[in-house]
Amino acid sequence: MNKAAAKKGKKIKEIAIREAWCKGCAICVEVCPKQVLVMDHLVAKVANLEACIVCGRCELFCPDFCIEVIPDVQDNS
Amino acid sequence: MNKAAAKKGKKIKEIAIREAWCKGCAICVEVCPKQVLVMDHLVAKVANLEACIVCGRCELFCPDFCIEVIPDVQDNS
Amino acid sequence: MEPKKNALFVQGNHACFLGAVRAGCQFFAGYPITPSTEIAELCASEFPKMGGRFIQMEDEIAAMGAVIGASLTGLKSMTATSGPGFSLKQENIGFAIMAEVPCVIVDVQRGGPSTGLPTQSSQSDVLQARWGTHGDHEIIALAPSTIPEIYTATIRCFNLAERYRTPVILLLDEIVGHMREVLVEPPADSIEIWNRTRPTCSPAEYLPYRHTESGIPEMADFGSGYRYHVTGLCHDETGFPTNDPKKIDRHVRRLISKIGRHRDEIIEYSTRAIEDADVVLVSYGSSARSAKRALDDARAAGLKVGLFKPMTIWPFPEEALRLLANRVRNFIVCETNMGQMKLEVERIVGGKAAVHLVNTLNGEPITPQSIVDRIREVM
Amino acid sequence: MEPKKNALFVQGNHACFLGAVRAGCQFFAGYPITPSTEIAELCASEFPKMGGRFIQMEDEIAAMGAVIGASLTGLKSMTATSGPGFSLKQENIGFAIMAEVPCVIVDVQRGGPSTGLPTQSSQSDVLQARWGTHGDHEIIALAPSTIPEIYTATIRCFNLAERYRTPVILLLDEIVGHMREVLVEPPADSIEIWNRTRPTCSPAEYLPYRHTESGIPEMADFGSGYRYHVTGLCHDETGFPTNDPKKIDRHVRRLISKIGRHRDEIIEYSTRAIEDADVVLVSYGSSARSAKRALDDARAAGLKVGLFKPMTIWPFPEEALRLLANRVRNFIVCETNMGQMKLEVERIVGGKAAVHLVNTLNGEPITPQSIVDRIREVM
Amino acid sequence: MFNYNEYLRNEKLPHIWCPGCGDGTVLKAIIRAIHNLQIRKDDLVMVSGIGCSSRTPGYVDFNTLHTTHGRALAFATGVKHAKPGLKVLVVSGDGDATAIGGNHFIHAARRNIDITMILYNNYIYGMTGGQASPTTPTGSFASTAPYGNIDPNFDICALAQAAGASFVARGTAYHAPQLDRLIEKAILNRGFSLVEVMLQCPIAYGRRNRFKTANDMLKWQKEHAVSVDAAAKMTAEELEGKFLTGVLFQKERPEFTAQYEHMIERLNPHSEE
Amino acid sequence: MFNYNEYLRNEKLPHIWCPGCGDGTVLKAIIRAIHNLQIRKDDLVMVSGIGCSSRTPGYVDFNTLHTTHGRALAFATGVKHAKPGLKVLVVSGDGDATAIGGNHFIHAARRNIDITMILYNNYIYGMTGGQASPTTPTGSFASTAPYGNIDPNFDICALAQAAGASFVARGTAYHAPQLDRLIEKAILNRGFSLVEVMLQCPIAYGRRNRFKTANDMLKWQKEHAVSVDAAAKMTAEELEGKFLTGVLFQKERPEFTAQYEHMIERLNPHSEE
Amino acid sequence: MILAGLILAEAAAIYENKNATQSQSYGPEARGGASKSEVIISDEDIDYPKATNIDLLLALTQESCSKYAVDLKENGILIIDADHVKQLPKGNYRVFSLPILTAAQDKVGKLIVANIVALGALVEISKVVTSESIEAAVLSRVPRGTEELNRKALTIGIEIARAAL
Amino acid sequence: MILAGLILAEAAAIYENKNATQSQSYGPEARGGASKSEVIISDEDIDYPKATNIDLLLALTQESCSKYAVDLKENGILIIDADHVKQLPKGNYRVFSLPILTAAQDKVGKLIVANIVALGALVEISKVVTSESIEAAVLSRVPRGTEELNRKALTIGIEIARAAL
Ligand SMILES: Cc1ncc(C[n+]2csc(CCOP(=O)(O)OP(=O)(O)O)c2C)c(N)n1
Ligand SMILES: Cc1ncc(C[n+]2csc(CCOP(=O)(O)OP(=O)(O)O)c2C)c(N)n1
Ligand code: SF4
Ligand code: SF4
Ligand code: SF4
Ligand code: SF4
Ligand code: SF4
Ligand code: SF4
Ligand SMILES: [Mg+2]
Ligand SMILES: [Mg+2]
Repeated sequence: MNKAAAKKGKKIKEIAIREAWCKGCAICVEVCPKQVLVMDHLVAKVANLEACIVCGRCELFCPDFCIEVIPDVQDNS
Repeated sequence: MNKAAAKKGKKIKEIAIREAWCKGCAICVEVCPKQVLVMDHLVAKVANLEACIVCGRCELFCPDFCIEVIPDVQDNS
Repeated sequence: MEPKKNALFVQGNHACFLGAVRAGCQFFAGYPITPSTEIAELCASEFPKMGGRFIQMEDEIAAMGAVIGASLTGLKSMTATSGPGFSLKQENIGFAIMAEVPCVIVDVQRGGPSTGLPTQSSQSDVLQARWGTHGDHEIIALAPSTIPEIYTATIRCFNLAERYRTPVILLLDEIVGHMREVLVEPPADSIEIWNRTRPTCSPAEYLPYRHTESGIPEMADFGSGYRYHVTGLCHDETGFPTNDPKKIDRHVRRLISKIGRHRDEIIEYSTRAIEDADVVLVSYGSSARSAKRALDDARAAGLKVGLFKPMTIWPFPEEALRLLANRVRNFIVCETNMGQMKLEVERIVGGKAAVHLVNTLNGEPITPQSIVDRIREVM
Repeated sequence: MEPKKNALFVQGNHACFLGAVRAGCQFFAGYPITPSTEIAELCASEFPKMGGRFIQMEDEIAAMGAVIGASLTGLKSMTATSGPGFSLKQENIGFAIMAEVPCVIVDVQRGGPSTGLPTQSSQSDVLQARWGTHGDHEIIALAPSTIPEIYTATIRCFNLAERYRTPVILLLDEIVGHMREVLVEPPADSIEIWNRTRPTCSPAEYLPYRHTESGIPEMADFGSGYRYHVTGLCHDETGFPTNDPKKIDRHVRRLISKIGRHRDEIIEYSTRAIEDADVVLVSYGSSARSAKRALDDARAAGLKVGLFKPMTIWPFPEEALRLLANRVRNFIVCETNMGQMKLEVERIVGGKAAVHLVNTLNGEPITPQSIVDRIREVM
Repeated sequence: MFNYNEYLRNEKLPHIWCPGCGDGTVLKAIIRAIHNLQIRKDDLVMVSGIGCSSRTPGYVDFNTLHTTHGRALAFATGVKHAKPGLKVLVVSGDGDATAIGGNHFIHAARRNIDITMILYNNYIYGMTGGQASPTTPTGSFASTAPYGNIDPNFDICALAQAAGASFVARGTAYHAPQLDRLIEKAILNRGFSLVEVMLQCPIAYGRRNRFKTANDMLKWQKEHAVSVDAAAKMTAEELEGKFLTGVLFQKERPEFTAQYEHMIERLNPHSEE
Repeated sequence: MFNYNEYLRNEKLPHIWCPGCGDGTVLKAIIRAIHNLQIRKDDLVMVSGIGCSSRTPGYVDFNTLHTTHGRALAFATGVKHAKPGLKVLVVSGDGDATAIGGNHFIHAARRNIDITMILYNNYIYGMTGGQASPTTPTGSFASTAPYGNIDPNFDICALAQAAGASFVARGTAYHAPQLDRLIEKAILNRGFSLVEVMLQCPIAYGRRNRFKTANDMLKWQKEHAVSVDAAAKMTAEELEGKFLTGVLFQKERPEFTAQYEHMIERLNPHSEE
Repeated sequence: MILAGLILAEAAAIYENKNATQSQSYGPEARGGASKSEVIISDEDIDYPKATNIDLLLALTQESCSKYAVDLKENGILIIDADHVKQLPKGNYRVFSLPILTAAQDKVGKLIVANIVALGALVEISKVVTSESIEAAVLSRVPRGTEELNRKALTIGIEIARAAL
Repeated sequence: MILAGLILAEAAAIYENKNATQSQSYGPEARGGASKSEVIISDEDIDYPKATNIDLLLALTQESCSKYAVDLKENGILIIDADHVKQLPKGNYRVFSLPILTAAQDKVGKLIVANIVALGALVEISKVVTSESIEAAVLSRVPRGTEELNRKALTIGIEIARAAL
């Protein structure tokens, strides 16, 4: 999915967090414009998936390759 | 003798050339504004002392510490 | 609670720093490298409080250069590094040898070659310490095993550097550099401090590289009125370069013999239980700890084992070991390298006894058990 | 006038260049230093005509780095220097050893330590060549004596580097580097050229530091489809760093044993008149010229003298010399240093014979007469 | 949204960097740039020295070379000169590149050899635990500057430009979204290209300098970075204490390996026949 | 007219420099500057590396230190830091200072340590017989650039300034009469000061580059040097191919050893009692 | 945990005149934190500085517990954090599972003093040094101004250990 | 003079199949010029590359004559420049004082070919190689375009030597 698509109000399907690699830095929590993520026992967790605007910032900023933003791709895309 | 004095039209007494150290580069010959010096068998020589204006260039430029410009110092100086 | 008097519980690197201060060191230039960095960090924080000077240079080459420059002004100076940095310093160490500038270089050894094992231990720079710089030269190097020994050996490095106008190498290793033990600093007046001999003649008479009786010329501080020339080129007694083969010969031979002639004063070693020993362990630095433990275990099991432990590894206590070889049939060199000192021991023993090796190459210390096993094998 | 066929009258440094070209060298990175500079100058002028690449780097450290980088792309690569530069290259030589990158380092020795005698000769980097870099390692070093030998030895350095994936050192000295003699280049097909073994497996299967039977892993060129990792840290067969003591041990031991196991193929030496010799001269490089002349003079005077001349000085032809020591009572090592190789000879001879030294330390070659004098003394 | 896996040596992850360390963020930007430029993995050589940042090559599936401290550019010069068809990327830390490696840095720039250098500037020696580097700000704390650093620090970009680099840019970890574009431009420039990235080392630098978290450090980056465009409209006073980001300098200049090829052609005029 | 003898080690003369070499001219300017500033010979330390120019200290009656190639500034830093009361002068060649010694050069400049550096730029490695240096002009000939140098060359003054030097000046051997004044100013500046002197090496450089005599090379200097003042009135076109002379840059900045002393005072506030 | 090991060894060496050494293992370089701190306390000379057959292991994370438990001797003491170490290593040990981190956070109020809480517990269980010695050692090592906090942490540690004994 | 020595040795080695070596001594570094060129020509193997008991010394300056004459053997040949070497060394030598530099300047027209003039004289006096060999060797070493000049220099050298024989 390219950036343009992301901007076109795509819907989120999943924020996949690879917990085993997460080092708990909380950067993703800070950069998310919609407070979708929270820290829970030193690991990032999705708290409010609905609010996600698929901006991709959490994925982009996570230094540990833990987050994958998976948009809800329509069949006709 | 300081530079100011040199400029005051001082007269030359001697251009002392330490021949043993002269390497024959001919720089002194070139920088002398009055053609006082010449090369002779790969060594600098004074050819025309009278023309000297005591400008000090030959001494200043000789890379080999061979030349000493000795002005004719009046007793009352 | 009454704490033990004057007792400090410190790392080997810290003991090295304390020894340097005690010896009168006032200048440190370095470049960080594991596992030596604590020495630099201590100098950075403590020197300014004591009027000493610390500087972190752009690399190890520069650090070595700065140390030499500082020593020429009269300050006792040191640097500390580990293998990769020690390699880089070699050219300037050679300069210090040639120009006879006292200074101390600490090499806290880690696994090599190359970047190797930055946080693990080894003793694999032992022959580099001897031969790392190009050209003929002698060197003094010490290899202590305990925290108190590190303290004393550091002082001794400065003393030897000053007395012999030469760089001296303190070879630690990651184990003794990083482990902590109790150090009780001895009272100040119990420690002898040697200083370089400064000229007493007039500046006009001063010959900075004079062939004195002892072989060691007097050394003037830059800025003290004795203007002289220092160069890494072969030079004569005046310090100026020469191409005269006779003068060169005399100069190089003096440089080499000034150490050789004073071996007795320089060399230090200790022995344990060698009187009746059938097998003698030869070990130094952290490995000597394993060897001592193995010795005690072996003795407890009734095996007649002794320990020969050089403190000065260069020059090696050659005479003493050779004497021992007249009687002892088996030597076991214990060291965490491929057998570098074993080569020297073989040479000295000269076929009179068998020389064995117990070693590790992977950053781990030698276990006392592996030494005991080997003792049983050779007995 | 019919000139001698294919005969060139060239300097040793020139012969080294020609040998390198013959061996297939295509990359030179260096930094000028007397008395090695002619090698760089020849590469600068000739390589571009032959598609090879020359670069003058900012210093010797960089030159050594560039040589390793170039070799990783598959080009046979070399550098040339003298003592001070050789000291500076040591850290990166260690990298080449650790990462197993073939390359050739020429050290044209001059007087040391430090800047020493830039335009005069010595053999005082012999032990530095062996132990100059930190950490445990083996090394291969050759020390030819004549211009034709330099040519052949240079080719052999490349061959050994390629076959054993290791840096190889060519130790020349100012005398053989700068003197001129006739060199007759042998026909191309008479010279064996060895190339590194490249992988034949698929990239997915490739293990760049595989423990092969020979001990030498296959080496892929950067950019050839085999993407792998090269590091100076201790690593496992995949090339990635490891802290596993077992893997480290295996790796370091392989690095060391890959040379040791192939000593027979690596070692080269020659002898002259040793069959009935009472005294055997041990000499190499330019000093071996003096030794040979002394031998002939001594034989002419009826003295039973032989010569043992290692071409590979590291590893030293230990077995051969030890055998000889069973019979010969006196060895005289002839070298222009303080007796560096003498130490090794003493170790090998192991007390079975006396080991003497004839040397110079002032940049001058050893006179044959001084050797003959010594022969008479020991006989 | 972006598939990094294709470029990663996944079995080597998680990486050794500390929680919140910016090194991972830069690595991601590099991967995106390479992906966007569609460079073949086989054609790319990534070279580094020693340091936390210099561990980067271990994680990416290229030809990777982890050299000695400070010498990455020297090795890289050998690689590039020997096989000019390869793309050569150097990753380095502030200490690696400008302390021990400073000489190779200015000389690679002088030669204008076609190498792209990504310089991870975290103002500290991370790997060895927090000693001052040539970029540690004056007054900051480090283990070898326990009373505040008295050394002035380099303006690395200015240095590169003065030495001869043909492309000089600066980014930050906070500006990660723009970082891939900067790196792309650097790679596209034929010559020596520098991208200095200001990034957070929360452990060795942050803890000593009153930054409680990585996020605090990212915030600092945000507040102190000014893009060249924005800077053009600001006064010197307003710019006091800030640093510029974006492409700071670009100038076409002959590239070293190309010049060498020309020389070869000049000397062998008929080599094509 | 000027008594150099007082400062010379006369028994070491004649010096080893070739006929017409500019090194002697620079040495004379240094002596005049020191004389004019009335610096005590005991208080001055002159440090050099290796090269023809680096032989300078052997001829002068100061505390003199002839170090290893490229490392003069490192040794000098030790001298100055250990005994800040000493005046420290470094003399160095273009190769010594900017090839192998480039790193120490930029770091001494960065620290702004109070050292005056006189850099003899003869565009070549003189001592080793004429190899290209980082200042050999592109296209010029050298023994390692037999087909014309393809390397670009450093603008040393620009580099020093970018690295942090607080005083940067350039002179020439031809402008010997002005050289002492430049050196005086450099010495008076408290901080790292550079005087680059463009000078002739008729043997290793001149012979290869169509300069028949030292005088031809002096003439070249005369024709290509433009003083900063004159340059201010010239167009970019007119300045093409010329180089500037005079004080190119000067800015007051904290000096390293002074900063260290302040730190010591700060930590030992009552040390005077 | 390096600090805790250091303080323990110091308590023995300086305040009880025993022989003690402390050493540590690092990761790939000297950064963040060393991974293991080893303390040997003995009445005899300590030559070999590595602990081989260890009497007591304190592990606050699962990783360190799994990695180092192999060196613990039969019937040795294993002190673990109750919340972070869930999986017990195989072997015959005297296990003390204590809420060390939680106690540090909740009862002392600062997570970073967990190591001092652990130290209190360790001393209480092992009696390797007296509580007076350990307190003196702690107070001599912690930053000025944090003495009270650390004293409290030590006490809490002793308490939670007592509760488990 | 290095070039002259080199050419001489080459003439012997390449054109006459003799054994020959050439070596040189330098000043403090490799700059300007080396100060001494040594040639050994022999029918046997040449091992020791330094000339000790020399047969012939060619010295164009007073300095080199004074410095190196000590190594000349009894009755050895000493060829000197008539204008530049005024002071003869003590010893029993066959001295040839020839106007080499003047001849180069006046008769050939270029001072820089003085070494080739000297070479011609040397060969003529010593007969160490044939005049054909030396000519071939000279022509193979000198820059293209200067062949005639050098041939002439050689001839002049031979002539001035003949005049002195
Ligand atoms: C020759 C040498 N000297 C010193 C070191 C130790 N060392 C390793 S990394 C490093 C500094 C790392 O700092 P930087 O380059 O800024 O990288 P960072 O860790 O901050 O990313 C040092 C000094 C070494 N490995 N080799
Ligand atoms: C480590 C080392 N590398 C190389 C050399 C050889 N070397 C001596 S002087 C010199 C270059 C001199 O050039 P420059 O600094 O410009 O001085 P110049 O002779 O031109 O005055 C070189 C490469 C050396 N002495 N040491
Ligand atoms: S994609 Fe954007 S909105 Fe969604 S969780 Fe990530 S940062 Fe938040
Ligand atoms: S940014 Fe990554 S590592 Fe950091 S908390 Fe979020 S998921 Fe974990
Ligand atoms: S002082 Fe001036 S005029 Fe007199 S000789 Fe010298 S240069 Fe010529
Ligand atoms: S300038 Fe000096 S060295 Fe040159 S010719 Fe004149 S006197 Fe002689
Ligand atoms: S020490 Fe700093 S730079 Fe290194 S990994 Fe940790 S946070 Fe990153
Ligand atoms: S080689 Fe050049 S720089 Fe060196 S002394 Fe001769 S002319 Fe001067
Ligand atoms: Mg950093
Ligand atoms: Mg120069």
